[in-house]
Parts: sequence; C-alpha cells; structure tokens
Amino acid sequence: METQIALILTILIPLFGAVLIAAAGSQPNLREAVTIGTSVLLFLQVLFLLEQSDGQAVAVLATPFPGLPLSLSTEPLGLLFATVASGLWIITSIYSIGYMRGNNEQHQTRFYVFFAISIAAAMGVALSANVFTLFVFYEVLTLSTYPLVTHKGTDEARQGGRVYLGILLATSFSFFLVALVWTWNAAGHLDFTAGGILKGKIDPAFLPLLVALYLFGIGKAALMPFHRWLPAAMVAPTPVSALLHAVAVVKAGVFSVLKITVYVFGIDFLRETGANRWMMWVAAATVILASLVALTKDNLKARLAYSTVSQLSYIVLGAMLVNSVAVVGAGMHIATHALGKITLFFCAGAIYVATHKTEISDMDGLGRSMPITYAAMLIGCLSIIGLPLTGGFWSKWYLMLGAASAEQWAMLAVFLISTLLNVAYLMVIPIRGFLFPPRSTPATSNAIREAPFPSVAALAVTAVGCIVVFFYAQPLYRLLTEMSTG
Amino acid sequence: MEHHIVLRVVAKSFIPVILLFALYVQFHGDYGPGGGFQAGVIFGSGIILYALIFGLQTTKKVLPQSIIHHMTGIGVLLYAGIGVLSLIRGGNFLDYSVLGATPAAGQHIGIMLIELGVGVTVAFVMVSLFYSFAGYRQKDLDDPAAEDDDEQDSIEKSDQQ
Amino acid sequence: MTYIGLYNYWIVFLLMMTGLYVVIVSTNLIKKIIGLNIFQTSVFILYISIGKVAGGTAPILAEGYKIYSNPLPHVLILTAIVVGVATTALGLALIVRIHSEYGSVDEEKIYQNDPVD
Amino acid sequence: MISTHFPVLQVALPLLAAPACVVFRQATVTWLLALSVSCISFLISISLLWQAYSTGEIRYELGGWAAPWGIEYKVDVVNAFVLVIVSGMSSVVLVYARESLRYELGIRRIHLAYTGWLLCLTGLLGITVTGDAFNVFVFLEISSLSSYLLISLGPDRRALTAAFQYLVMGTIGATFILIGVGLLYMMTGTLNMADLSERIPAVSHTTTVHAAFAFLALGIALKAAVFPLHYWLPNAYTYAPSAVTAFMAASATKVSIYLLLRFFFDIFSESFSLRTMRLNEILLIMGVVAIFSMSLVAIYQHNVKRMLAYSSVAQVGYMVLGIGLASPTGITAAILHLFNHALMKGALFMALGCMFYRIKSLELNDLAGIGRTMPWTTMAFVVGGLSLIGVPLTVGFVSKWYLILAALERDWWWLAVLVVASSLLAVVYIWRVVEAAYFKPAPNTEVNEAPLSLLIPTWLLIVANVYFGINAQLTIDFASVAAADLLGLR
Repeated sequence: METQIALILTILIPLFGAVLIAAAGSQPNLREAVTIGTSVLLFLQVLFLLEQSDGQAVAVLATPFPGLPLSLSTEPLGLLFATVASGLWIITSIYSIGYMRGNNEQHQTRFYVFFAISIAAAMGVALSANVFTLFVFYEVLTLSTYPLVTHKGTDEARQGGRVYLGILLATSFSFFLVALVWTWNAAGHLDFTAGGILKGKIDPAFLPLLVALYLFGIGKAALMPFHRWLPAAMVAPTPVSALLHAVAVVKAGVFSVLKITVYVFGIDFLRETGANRWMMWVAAATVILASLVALTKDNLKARLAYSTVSQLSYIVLGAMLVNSVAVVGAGMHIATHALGKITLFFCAGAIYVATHKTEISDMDGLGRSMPITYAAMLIGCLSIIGLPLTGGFWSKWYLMLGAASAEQWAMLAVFLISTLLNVAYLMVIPIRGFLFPPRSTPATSNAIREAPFPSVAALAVTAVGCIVVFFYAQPLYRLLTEMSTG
Repeated sequence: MEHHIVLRVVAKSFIPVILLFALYVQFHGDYGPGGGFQAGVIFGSGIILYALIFGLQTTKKVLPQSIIHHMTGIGVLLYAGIGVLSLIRGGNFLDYSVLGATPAAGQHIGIMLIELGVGVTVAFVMVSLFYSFAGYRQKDLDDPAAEDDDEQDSIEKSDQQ
Repeated sequence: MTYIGLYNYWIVFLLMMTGLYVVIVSTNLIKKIIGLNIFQTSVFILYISIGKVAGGTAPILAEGYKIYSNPLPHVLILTAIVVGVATTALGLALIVRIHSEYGSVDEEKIYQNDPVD
Repeated sequence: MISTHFPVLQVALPLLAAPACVVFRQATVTWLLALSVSCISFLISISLLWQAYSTGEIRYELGGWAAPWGIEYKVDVVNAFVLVIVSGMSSVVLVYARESLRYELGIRRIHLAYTGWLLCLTGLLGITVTGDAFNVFVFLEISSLSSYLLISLGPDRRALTAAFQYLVMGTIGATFILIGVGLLYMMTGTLNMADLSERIPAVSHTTTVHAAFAFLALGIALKAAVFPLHYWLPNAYTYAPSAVTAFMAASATKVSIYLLLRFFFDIFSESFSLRTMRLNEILLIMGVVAIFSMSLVAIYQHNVKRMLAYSSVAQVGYMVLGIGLASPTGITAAILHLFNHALMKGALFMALGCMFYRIKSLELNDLAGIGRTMPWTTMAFVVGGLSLIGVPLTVGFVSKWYLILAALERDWWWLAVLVVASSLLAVVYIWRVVEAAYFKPAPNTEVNEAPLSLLIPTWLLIVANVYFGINAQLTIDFASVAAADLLGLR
C-alpha cells in the first residue's frame, strides 16, 4: 500500500510543485526555492521507491476504458529512468536559475511551471504499467514541453515549436496510436509483462510492420527520417535543450522503445521471428548518418543535437539486437548518455551566457578563460565517445558485446565506425578551446569569465557524475539484468 | 379608402357573416367537417378583410397588438393545458376520456377545447402576421413577434394528427 | 397506358422539378420562397392523391356508402400545409428584414454589398 | 405514477413554457422559466435513460390510442442517450445564455429568443422521443423554424442571409423527408416506426421503397450537414448568437445523426440500407472526404467561429464514418462521438462567446495576446481544442479510440491511419489560435476576463470533457448498449 501511494506521489509532487511555482510567480527567490525543493523531494521519493523494489507494485490512477487502466508500477527499467530524470532535474533546476537570470529571460514563471509539469509527465512515462499509460504521459510530455521550446516567442521559436509539435504529434498519433490499438486488439490487454504479451497472438508476417509502427511512432526516439524536430527544438533556451536531450524528452522516447521491445514484444519472440531486422538497419543507418551530419555543423547546439540523434539510435539499435546483453547496454546508455549530454549542453549554455557565442569556430581558445567549463566539456565528450574512466565506456561495451553475441558483425562495425566519428566531431571542440589561440583581441578575451556560479556548479556536478558512474556501474548493471532476464 | 363606398358597404355586411361562419365551423368540427384550423383561418380572414378596407390603424383600435400577442399564447396554453389536465386526471397526455363523467363525454369536451385552442391560435397568428407585414412601412422596422408565433401553430398541428 | 394512368405522379414530378428549378436559379429571394412553395405543394399533391380510393367517397359516416377514401393523408398534409405556411411567413419576415438592412432582395446585390465567404 | 408520463412531459413542458414566455415578456422571468424547464427535462431524460438501460424499452401512447393507430412515444437507450445530450446541453448553455444573449441581442427582443429556444428544444426532444415517422417531420420543422429565428437574431446583419440560406436548404431537406415518409406510407400503410420495420422487408425490393430510402437519406443528411450537404452550416454557425451556436452545435446536428441511425438500422434494416443500397461505401468515402477537406478548409479560415463551424462538418464526418463501418464497434463509436462532440464543441463555442463578449471580434488577428488578458477563457479553449484533437484523457480520444478499433476489427489499416492522421489537421487549426493567443503581443487595450456567469458554464463543460475522458466507462456502456439495440443484438 505504501508503495502504491509513493508511486502516485511521484506524479503528484511535481504537479503540486507546478501549482506552487505558479502561485509564487511574483517572488523569484521563493519561486526558485520551491522549484529546487520540489525536485529534491521528488528525487528522494524515487530513491524510496528504488529501495522498495522487491516485487512489483501497481497503482491504478483511473480507468478510462474498461480493461484499460491508467496505472503505474515499480519496474526496474522504469525506476532507472525515473532516477536519472529526477536526479538531473535537481541539477537542471540549479543550472536554469543561473542561466535564466544571467540572460534576463522573459516569462520565467511559465518556464518553471511547464518544466515541473514535463517532469511529472516524464515520471509517468517512466513508471507506466501499460502501453496506454505510457502513451498518455508521452502526449502530456509533448504538450507540456511545447511552451518551453517556443519560450522566446520569436518567429524562429514559433517555427521551431511548430516542427517540434508537428512531428511528435504526427508520429505518435499516426503510428503509435494505431500500433497501440492493434496490440490491444491482438493481445487483449496492454500491460507490460516480462517476456512480452504478443507471442502467439499475432501473425509473424505482420510483426515487422508493428515494430516499425512503434519505433517510428515514438518520434521522441528521433529515428531517421523523423528526427527533424530535435534540431528544430534547438531554438529553446539551453536548460530546455538539456531537458529535452538528456533528461526528459528523448530519453522518454528511447526508454519507451526499450520498454515496449522488452515487455510488449519480448526479446525472445522478436529474435525467433526475426522481425527486428529491418528496424535494426534503420537504427544503424541513423547512427552513421546523424554522426556525419554532426560533422558538418558549426553551431555547437546543432552539432550536439545531431550527436543526440545518433546516440539515441545506439539505444534503439541495442533494443533491436534483441539479446539480454545488448538490452542491458541500451539501458545503461540511457543513463550514461544522459549524464554526458547534459554536461555538454550545460557547457554550451555556459559559453553562451559568458560570451554569447554559438559557433564552434568562434570558440577558439576559450578554454583558457573558462577552464572549469572546458574541463567538464572534455569529460562529457570522452563519456559520449565511450573511453574508459567515464560511464559511457560501460554502456558502449555492453552494446558491442551484445552485437557480438548476436553475431551481428555489421552492427559491431557500425558501433566502431560511429565511435571514430564521435571522436571526429566531439573532440574538436575541447581541442579548439584549449589548444587554439584565441580569435579575438586580448582585451575582450580578458573580459570573458566563467558563467554564473549555479551554472558552473551544475556542469561540474554532472561531469563528476560521468566519472563516478564508471566506478559504480554495478548497481546499474544489477538493476538492468533483473529486467532483461525477467 | 373613403371613396370605395361599394367595398365598404359590402364588407360591412359580409364581415359578421364570415365571423359567424367561422364559429359554425369551429363548433361543428367535432362530428362534421370542420375544426379549429379552418375556423381560425376564416376568422382571421374576416379581420384581415376589415383591416384591408378600413385601414390598419382602425383595426388596431379594435384589436390592439397586445391582445393578439396574449391570445396566441393563451391559445397554445389552452391546448397544452388540456393535455396536462388529462395527465392530472389520471390518463395519458391528451387522453380526453378522463375529462368527463363517461369516456364519450370526456372525448367530446376534450376535442372541443382542443379545437378551440387551435382555432384561437390560428386566427390570431394570421392577424398578427398581417399586422407585422402590413405595418412594416410605417414602423420601418420589424416586430419579429410574428415569426415565432407561427411556429407555435405548427406545433399544434403536430399533436393534432 | 400504365404511365398515363399514373398521371398524378407526373404532375407531382413536374411541379417538384419546377419548384426546385426556381429555388436554384432565381436570385430574387421572394421568388426563391415561391419556388419553395411550389416544391412543397407537389408533395402535398402526392400525399392527397395516394389517399384516394377508387370509387370511394368522403370519409364521413353516412347511410348507403361502404367505400371511403383514406383520410389520414389529408390530415397529415393539413399539418404539412401549416408548416409550409409557417415557413413561408418566416421566410418573408426574413426577407423584409434583409430588405431593410441591405435595400435589396436580390441575392447577387446582397452578396456584393456584404460578401459571405 | 408521474414517472410513466415522463416521455411526453419531456416534450410537453418546453412546449407549454414557450407561449408562456410570449405572455410574460420579461427578460429575467422568461430566462428563469426556460432554464427551469430545460433542467427538468434534463432530469427527466436522465431518469428515462436509466429506466431504458435497466428495464428496456419504454412506450407511451399519446391520447390513449393504441400503437399502430395513435402516435406512440418510444424510448430506448439510443434515444434516451440523445435526450440526455440535448436537454443537458440546453441547460448548461442556457445558464450561459443570459449574459451572452443580453450582450449580443439587447434587452428588447430577448423573450423571443427564449421562446424560440424552448420551441427548438421541444422540436429536438420530440424528434428524438417519437416513434412515429410523420411526427418526426413535424418536430423537425418546429425545431428548424425556431432555429432559423434564433440564427437570424445574430448581431451581424449577415445573420439574416445565413438564416435565409438555412431556411431554403432546411425546407428542402425536410420536404425530402416528407416525401420519403409518404412513399413508405404508400407501400406499407403505417407510420409507426416499429410497424414500418416489420412491414418493409416484404416490399423492400420495390423501386418505391428504394426511392423512399434515397429521399430520407438525403433529407436527413442535409439536416445533419453531412458532407457535401453542409453548405448552410458554416454561415449559420458563424453569424448566430454565440449561445445559440453553442446550443445548435451541441444538439441540432446530433439529433439528425440520431435520425440517420434510427432510419438506417431500425426502420430499414442494416442489411438493406448498407448492403442492398450500398450506402456503407458511400458513407465511408463521404466521411473520409469530409474529415480531410473540411479540416483543410478550417485551417484557412481567419474567423475562429467559422473555423470551428467547418470543423463541425469534419466531425460529423467521423460519425458518418462510424456508421459506414456498420459494426457494433463502429456504431458505438458514432454514438460516443455524438456525446463527446457535443461536449467539446459546446465548450469551444462557449469559450469563443466569452472572447466575443470582451473584444467584440473573433478574427484571428484580434485574438492576439488574449491568453494573457483572458487566461481562464483561453485555457478553456485550449483544453476544448485538445479534446477536439483527440489528446488522451479528453473525450475526443475516447471516440477516436473506438473508431480506430472499429476500423482495425475490419482489418482496414489505411482507415485507422487516416483517422489518426486527420487529428493532425485539427492540431494545425487549433494551434493557429493557441499561437495567436499566447505568443503574439497583445494590443495595448484594456481587456478583462469574462464574467463568472459566462465562465462557470464554460468550465463546467470543460470539466465534463476531461471527466468523461478519464472515466469513459459510463458513456461507453450506454453507447455500446445503444448500438446493440439498433442492430437488434440485444
């Protein structure tokens, strides 16, 4: 019973926080105190759930349709995602205080309110006990992040918002919803069940189509050709980009993919029928193509965006390799990539606040005036690339191990090639920052300082986190094997 | 119209007959051909004839607009009231059998009153229509009352059949 | 012979098409109402003519008559006529107000003044 | 027991109240009368629905004449459900109408509006409750005539031409229905619906019955604004007073769709209307074309009210689609959408009425920045809009879900995909308003939030939108039982 209440509270805390934030709108200090307080409370709540996780508890919120409840459950993969998202929310909140104040942004209350709502939605996605609940919170997440993307209110922001909303709603309605109803029609229920619910219920000939509907339908996983929303959403303020890319949105996407692969299709069922083949290649193509596009981008945030597209497809690819090792790798990649990417976005934001520079070619030599930021960025890059001593190493390791044990040598090659590409497009940034001579005149470069303290603190914390994960990967691994073996 | 002496004289002698005939049709509607519709139209046309010959202003002195409004409403109320009355007396809606001592007497009373309601409404709606169209030039703007009164009589027809 | 024998339907048909044609073609609102009336009248005739029973007399109880025409269609059509009158009256009332607002009862002139998209 | 008379009281009370309004003439008195009568009708219809749901069909003989000769009122779950929709929406919108009509009409003619309203309510409830085919025509004309009147009361002079246009189209439609009923009477000698459905199969091969069916289908489709017979609707909805638009959008077309269901499945059988007459294909195509073309047209409107009017035609397309699927699930979807669409369009038009009340315009450009000046109204519009799009946890999602389910039951993937893809067009036109309301700078004029008397009923509907989206059990139950009733499965 206690766990049930705790489950419902994970949704309610951020929602209640949103109300308080709105109420405290006129006093910025109080408002931001509430934001941070709520985020800490939420994190503790999720940790409490993590402690409880012996045996799955289910809490029903409502039953909109007969036999189709809106319910939450404590399930390892979901808890992992919830922990990552709620933990990073604390840091993002701290960071955004620095960023928003530093930039004197408009409508800050609206920003914090929708931020809290989207975290509530992300919690819902993470803890959903069936596909229907997942879908519902997925849509709430889309809608609640829209005002964040268009935050600036300029024509450019509105345009980006349209693309964002358009692609996400279009894919989720046209593909995801159809796949959902189809599954319901075939299996008779939508509950996430270890080993999948579709086995023997559906004609294997149609299975690849259903897989494709789910994978393309979950537009937040940014599989090509439905990745355009991610770069378009770059118009958002940096904390939002961090939220979108690392914490809530894209992770909710790949998390959904992973969850559906494991609990709806079932790894064994997919492997037996071979329905994963097509989408495996699509994911592999996205990995490579997005990395190539990233190489050509000079805008830092755009480059990071395409890097995200590529990295997300690692996870989809891991899911589509359909064996337990690869799925564990994919699950770990959710966490490690989240840490790595959020660090990089924080750095990009810090650079913008301090220098108002957005193009990589303009950032030569900044490492000297912003050493902490650039050190963090170096760690972030290494983690994304997957070098030892950073968390990224483990996830990539397991992913490649999975590819090998599935005897998909081509996929192994894809991982290796993309790692090289990662090096090419990411390492340039810290290298230019540290080793290249500053472009601008010494006078102005002296004026450049580190970004406001909250921002720097936040990015330092996440960078340290990248390293910590390398040494404490054990709990993560245990949690995930529990899931993949059922 | 002062000089149309023939028209005035003929109309003067005819109008009472027309009105009387309307009443005849009204009260013989229960067993013979006739009934509230026909009676109402005949009654209405008698008054309209008067208005055509002697002018709208004179007619309005005889039958002011307000009376016409109220009468149309009362006609419908009479009709629907009988229905409710039969409900109260323990029958179904518009089941006249319960209105009198015996079912036959009840039917007689019921159809009489219903037809009266219909007749009153139809007659005054016709006049009210004439008033508003004929008076349009003088007032320059409408009195849209006419429009909706019309629907009322279509209702009655509905329950009539 | 059958086709001529069913002449009442031909009349109904002719009137109906005439009425619809007037409604569609004329731009004068009053003429539209007239067309609508003709159209409705055709249906009245349809009803009344099907109520006729060959050799039957008016449905009034009287000595020496066995076959009566069916009175129900007449009753129905009485209702429909009243509805028609109400429609005409309302239509004319609307036209009166349109005339006072636009100064015309011609559809084309009205839409010139005030395009309804 | 008074409850045995419920079926007729439902119709008789508004009928009695209408002339009383003419007699009283005083704005507040007539409003109170209309509101209380409407609320009583609502309560009666709920009790009828419950009775019909738990104990089955209720019959009422008017004037004590037995069924095939006299007029019979027959209440089953299908029409009881529609009765609840119509009387419920009328009650909620009437609360709203007081302030809104006073603003848009002025004091002088207001009792006429209530008289017309009550007559319209009488007509709509009468169509729904009656079991006599000719009675349908009569009540249809009562509701139509009063709705022409109501539309012509609109604040813009174009309301007059819109009402006239509707009058011509509506009369043609009603006369078509009259012809159809006449031809059926000719072939079967009865006007009672139950009797008709028994006698039609024997003569269903004749051209006359085919012609009767065609006239009826066309006539009702015209009244229901089924594409491409929707020509009258956008103008009528755009220029009518806001409260009237909300009421009509939530009830008038719904009742016509109910008639369509009643005639297609109850009086003519499903196999006759859909297979012999091949109507299911026509309906499917019309539905899909309506949804897409009308949503596209809606996107290009610059008047928000007109935009929603076109969206209404598109939404009727969903119902037609459900009927065209001709399966229990499809009909369930159509009936669910009757209810759900009434809720969302009622709420949306009421929100627009609130905006009109303050800024006297509904042009998209004039709505710039209204999200900040009228936050509650705009929020209501957004939630209603989300429901229209079919976002989960709103009623719009429920009906779409069932529509997709019905399509999938037939293995028509393309249709399921089309249905969901069409929601995206709704996203586009709703989002144009949202963008204007929130992300465009407001002009520097002083605009206040709408008064509470307008906001409360609007939000009542919005809450209903969400409540029946989260807890759809009740409506689904009624709709599926109603569908089973219509198809003769229960």
